[in-house]
Amino acid sequence: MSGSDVNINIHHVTRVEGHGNIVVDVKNGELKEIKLEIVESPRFFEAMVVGRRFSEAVHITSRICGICAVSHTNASIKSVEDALGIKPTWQTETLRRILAAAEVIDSHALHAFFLAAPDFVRLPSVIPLIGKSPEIVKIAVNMKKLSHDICDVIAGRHTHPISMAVDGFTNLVSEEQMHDLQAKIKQTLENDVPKAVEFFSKLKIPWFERRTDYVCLTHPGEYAFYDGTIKSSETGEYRHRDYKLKIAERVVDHSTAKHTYGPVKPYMVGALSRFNNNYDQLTPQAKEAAGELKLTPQNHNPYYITLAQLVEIVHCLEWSAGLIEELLSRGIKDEREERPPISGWSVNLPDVKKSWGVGVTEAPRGLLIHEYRIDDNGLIDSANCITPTAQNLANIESDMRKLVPEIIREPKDEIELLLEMLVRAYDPCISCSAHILKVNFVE
Amino acid sequence: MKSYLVSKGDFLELIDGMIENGKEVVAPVKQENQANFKRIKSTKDILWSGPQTVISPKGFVFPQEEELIEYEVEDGIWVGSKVEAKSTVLLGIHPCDINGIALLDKVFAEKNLDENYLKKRESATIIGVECLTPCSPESFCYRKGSVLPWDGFDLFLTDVGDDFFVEVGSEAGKTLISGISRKTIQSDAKKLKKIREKRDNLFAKKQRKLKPKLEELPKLLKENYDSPIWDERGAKCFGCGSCNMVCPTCYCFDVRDCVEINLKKGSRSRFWDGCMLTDFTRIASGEIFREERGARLRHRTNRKDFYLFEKWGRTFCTGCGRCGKACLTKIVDPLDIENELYGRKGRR
Amino acid sequence: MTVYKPEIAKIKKVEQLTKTERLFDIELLSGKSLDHQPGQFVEVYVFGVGEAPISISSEPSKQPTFQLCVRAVGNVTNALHNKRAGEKIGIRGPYGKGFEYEYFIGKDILFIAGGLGLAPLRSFIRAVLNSRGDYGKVYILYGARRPQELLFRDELKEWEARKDVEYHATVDVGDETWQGNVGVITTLFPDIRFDPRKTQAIIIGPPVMYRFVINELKNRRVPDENIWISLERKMKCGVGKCGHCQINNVYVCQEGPVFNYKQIKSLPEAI
Amino acid sequence: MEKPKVAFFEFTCCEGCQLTVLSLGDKLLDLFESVDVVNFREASSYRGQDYEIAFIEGSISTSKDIDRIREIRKKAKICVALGSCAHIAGVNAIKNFHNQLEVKKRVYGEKAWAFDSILAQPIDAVIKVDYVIPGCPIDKKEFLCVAASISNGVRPFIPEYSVCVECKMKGNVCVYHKPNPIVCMGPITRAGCGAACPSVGNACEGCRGLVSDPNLEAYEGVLEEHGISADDKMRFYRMYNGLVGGVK
Ligand SMILES: Cc1cc2nc3c(=O)[nH]c(=O)nc-3n(C[C@H](O)[C@H](O)[C@H](O)COP(=O)(O)OP(=O)(O)OC[C@H]3O[C@@H](n4cnc5c(N)ncnc54)[C@H](O)[C@@H]3O)c2cc1C
Ligand code: SF4
Ligand code: SF4
Ligand code: SF4
Repeated sequence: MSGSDVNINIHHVTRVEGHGNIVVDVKNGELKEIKLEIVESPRFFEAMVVGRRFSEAVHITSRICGICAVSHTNASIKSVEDALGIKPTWQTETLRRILAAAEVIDSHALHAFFLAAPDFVRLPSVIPLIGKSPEIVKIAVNMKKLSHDICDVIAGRHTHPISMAVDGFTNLVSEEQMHDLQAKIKQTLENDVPKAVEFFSKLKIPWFERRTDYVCLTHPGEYAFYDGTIKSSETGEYRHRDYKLKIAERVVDHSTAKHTYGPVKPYMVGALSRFNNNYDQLTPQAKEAAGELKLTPQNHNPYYITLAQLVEIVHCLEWSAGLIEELLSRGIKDEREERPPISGWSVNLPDVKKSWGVGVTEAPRGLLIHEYRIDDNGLIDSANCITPTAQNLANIESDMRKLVPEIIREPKDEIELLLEMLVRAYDPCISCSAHILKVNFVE
Repeated sequence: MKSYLVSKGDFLELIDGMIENGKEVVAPVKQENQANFKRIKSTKDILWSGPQTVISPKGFVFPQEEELIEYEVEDGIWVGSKVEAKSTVLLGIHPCDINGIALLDKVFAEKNLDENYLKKRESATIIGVECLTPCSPESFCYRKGSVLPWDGFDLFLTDVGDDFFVEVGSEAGKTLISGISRKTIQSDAKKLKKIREKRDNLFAKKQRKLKPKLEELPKLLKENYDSPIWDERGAKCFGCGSCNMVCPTCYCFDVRDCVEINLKKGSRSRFWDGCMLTDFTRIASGEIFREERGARLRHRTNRKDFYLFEKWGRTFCTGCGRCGKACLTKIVDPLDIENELYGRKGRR
Repeated sequence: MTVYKPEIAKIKKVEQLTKTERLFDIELLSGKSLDHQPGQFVEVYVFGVGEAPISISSEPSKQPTFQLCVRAVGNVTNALHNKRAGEKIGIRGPYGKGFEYEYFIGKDILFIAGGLGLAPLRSFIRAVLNSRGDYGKVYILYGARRPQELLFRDELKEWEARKDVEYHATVDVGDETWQGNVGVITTLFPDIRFDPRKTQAIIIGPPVMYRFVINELKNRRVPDENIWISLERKMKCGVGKCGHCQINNVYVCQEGPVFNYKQIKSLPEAI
Repeated sequence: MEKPKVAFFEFTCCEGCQLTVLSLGDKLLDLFESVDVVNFREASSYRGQDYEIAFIEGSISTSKDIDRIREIRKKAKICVALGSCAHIAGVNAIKNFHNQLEVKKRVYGEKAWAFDSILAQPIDAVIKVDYVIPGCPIDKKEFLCVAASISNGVRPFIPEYSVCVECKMKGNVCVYHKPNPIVCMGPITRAGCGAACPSVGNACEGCRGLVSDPNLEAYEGVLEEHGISADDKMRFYRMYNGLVGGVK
């Protein structure tokens, strides 16, 4: 029906991290305005780390986000190590990879089961879902518990990991603990994964397509989460230190989160980008799950992000089981005496020269970049941090711009639901994105 | 009691066999640059000498947190006392800690029997080991007459080369080694005596001296009740309680309830507490009976070497030195305090 | 059954005495009598909340019921105030040393109670009044902050009316209804005459009260061994283990709460 | 017995404390069964306005926050500060010690003026807070105990003693005593976390706030002894305890 007016204002989108509003204004059938307002209070992390010693940034920037704290920690540490020219040991990096995998499992399980799934069965939250599909909720609880167990053992806890430090860990895991974790992971793969895949394969996913630029890390040896070079499906690969040539941040009026643009246009990061770009490197069981979910590479429907997350859960389970296997076969060593981890408040810190570094990693929601400049006293004199949700915001708005005309004939609450579901599909971590750091570097 | 000789190999084999059969064996193992008591998988893990454990083994008979009662309140009320004890071997326990446990034995068996402690204690087999070198610069067990156990062990081992010289402290201990032991003869006793003489000399040389006589400590502390030393040292005290937690003879506890979120089930547990902590004596009206940290330090010291010493006829500080190490502001060490009091007094 | 397990008891009756104090009639489900001495206390357990030491307010008896007078000040005591007749609580005890009343037989007794101190003292007062003939002269001095805060008002009237008891009360702050003495408890002393050597003075009240009252008694030449007090300390176990109630070398829950002044005079931490 | 009605709200923070609640595992299901969660934006679209207990996460850091939290206080019988940000302003307060305009400019450049931001404050700077669950993030076990106590009508137990107590109970080697020592705020920080950080070899950074009577003078003596400069010391305090009285 052309000529209609639609006015949508969804205040504080629920079941996402942080505060965001969706505003749609259609006058006489013509789209006047569409935006995703980010109203989260700004937090100024980039400014907060200025004047801090390089080793202290980790525990501050971890507090950017409660859900992807491991990823922020990894990015922060990697940025410092990049600046200082430190190459951590294989054991350290393997443990970090396992933690990254655990975080993906936790975050995706939270999103797919607790936050997104209720939409598909038209429930307001996971609480009534407990009564309706107790088994599914239980699976999510198990998966979350598993990933928390992994993080507890390796890093002390999941939200704001403790023992991860520059060049190592301040604690030492035992082989017994790792054996236990491995057994639990295998159980989950065996018992929970098939049921979860079956549940999601039956959900009806809204149909909508918009091809965009898919951006993520890529690594020759693995489906990249922890490390790699940045890959754009449209413009190719580039080194982490060159990110600024490709990504531009822009402050927009309606958002306390800055928007980012690729060299040409908005782009997407996160599970679907990784899936599209790195499909070949998924583990066998993950590929199998993708098959069952009818998810094939070069998928352009953002509502499918949730399914790509499920595939990644399976991948991360299998991947981390493999990593633990390798860790155990090499034997776990106490490396702390020889290579003392540089924790924030170490009494003896190494001398540092003026330097800069960039740390990139894949958070559950996509590419995460930390960049620090360190002065001659070892103090940080500027920082930049680009979170995945910030990178997705412009892309979400582009999706909405294409979607609204397609569904304009639907009843208003259906439009609202589809828009909310679209935003939720990106699993935006708004608390994260509002902590965006500096635009201009002090050059 | 009698003494025996057991070859080290036989003894370790015996223990490993017990572990294999599922017996819980706890012993000191290395933990970074110190040590701790842990359940071991093999006697290879045991740290026979070397750095001292951070805390004493008292937690195995008097746990950090222990449920005393549990209850349910669904249609009617049900309360049950909870006494858990699992048969455990505490192996490689140093004399200072054996003596610590021996003191706790007295306290918990006094008048109102504390079955939670006593049952755990009965289920524990204590196999001590003699220290032939001081375990830390802070320890002063020799000065407290605590280089040998007073009581409270089942077996006590001394390394005499290829064998352990084993003193038997209980029937259970005797039975344990009955298959592998042989009676000692005079030359063995002589050998032991020599080793101990050497040990005494070494400890006398290495450990800090206690200037007042051991048996005069109660009197010294009594006379110095109002000494300024308490406030001087108290000014530097955090009231952090580390000194209480690490001590083998501190046994004060708090009791708290914990209910499940559904409010139907709950339990009441005890937790280690310490007289150095601010709220230790605070009552509902807000009054704190030992408000000054100096007064708390005095109370702690007096408990060790005055009140309980007088009451039980034995020092309640076995000289393990843990509190002196744990205290970051270096004020709590009883030997230090007593020497300072002694120096200020009389010999002025 | 360990020393830490409470016996289940039932609240039979609850009576509001003042704004903050309630009197509970309690009966052990086992039907046994508590068999206590005046001055002893029990550990009262409110399920899911915790325990508090509370003095037994009723006189010793062979009956299964006893009374506790409780002021609501914190978690346990507030929770107790929320309980109604018929509800169940836990009881451990009786604990501590109370007054051995054989010792007091034939002697003159001067009871001095401040505020909530009357709760434990009442147990002894009632025991004495029940066999009044066994004792010499009996004096009761009682002080509260305000008239509304006086406990057991009906009983106070009885005591006042009795010829064989010399009863005096005072409040710190009076009001229009109050016709008695106004002032702290020591202001009652000039009114009474007693023979210091024959009189046993028994004081229970807030910690601050002890020093002044003992001073007054000393002025009247009451020997130390004729003075008795009951001390309050934080308690967690009631059985001489947890360490909280220790005053120098003395565990209040074991050697107290009732002490002879001579015994604790030498304890710097006592008063 | 009627189930208590519970709501969760967040102000400036990382929402890690609410996530900790969502990560309670089996206990989460018990919680949902035992209380009536009427408002939990992070987990539910339902937004009930009728609640008794409000768990409030995050600091006050914009002028709009002030009005919003006052509204919450009006509706709730009991307000609980959830986590460091609400309790002591958490890491948010780090920015308080920078030049405020500079801070905004660093992040938002020329458009800095458009962003509403005031000094970060703990919520008790604006409303009366009944109870606090300290920590960054909160401890799961402690949250459950406190939640149970509150629904039981009991003042929850939050330790008054220091982190050293729990650290020692665990038998940890003190980080000051390690071959590569780390300075630790344990002796003056309120316990309840089970000494989470020192137990995995790192420093206590004071996220639970200081004990009620911290001996700062003695503490600074220890820092000095370990060669910690005055600047280092201030940064250390200003991880979490920059706003605490007595810290100079
Ligand atoms: C021997 C003795 C007799 C007592 N008799 C009475 C009485 O008859 N009536 C009465 O109303 N009160 C009496 N009290 C005081 C009463 O025990 C406290 O008011 C009560 O413990 C406060 O507990 P709560 O849980 O309500 O307060 P909270 O402040 O929540 O206290 C927590 C816990 O600390 C301990 N504690 C706190 N204050 C005290 C205290 N004053 N004494 C001992 N332990 C404390 C208790 O274990 C208590 O459960 C007596 C105390 C003692 C030692
Ligand atoms: S007081 Fe100190 S030295 Fe003595 S036994 Fe206790 S911890 Fe050891
Ligand atoms: S004496 Fe030392 S260890 Fe003991 S409480 Fe005081 S500061 Fe802590
Ligand atoms: S590591 Fe920290 S918390 Fe633990 S004992 Fe040492 S100072 Fe205390």
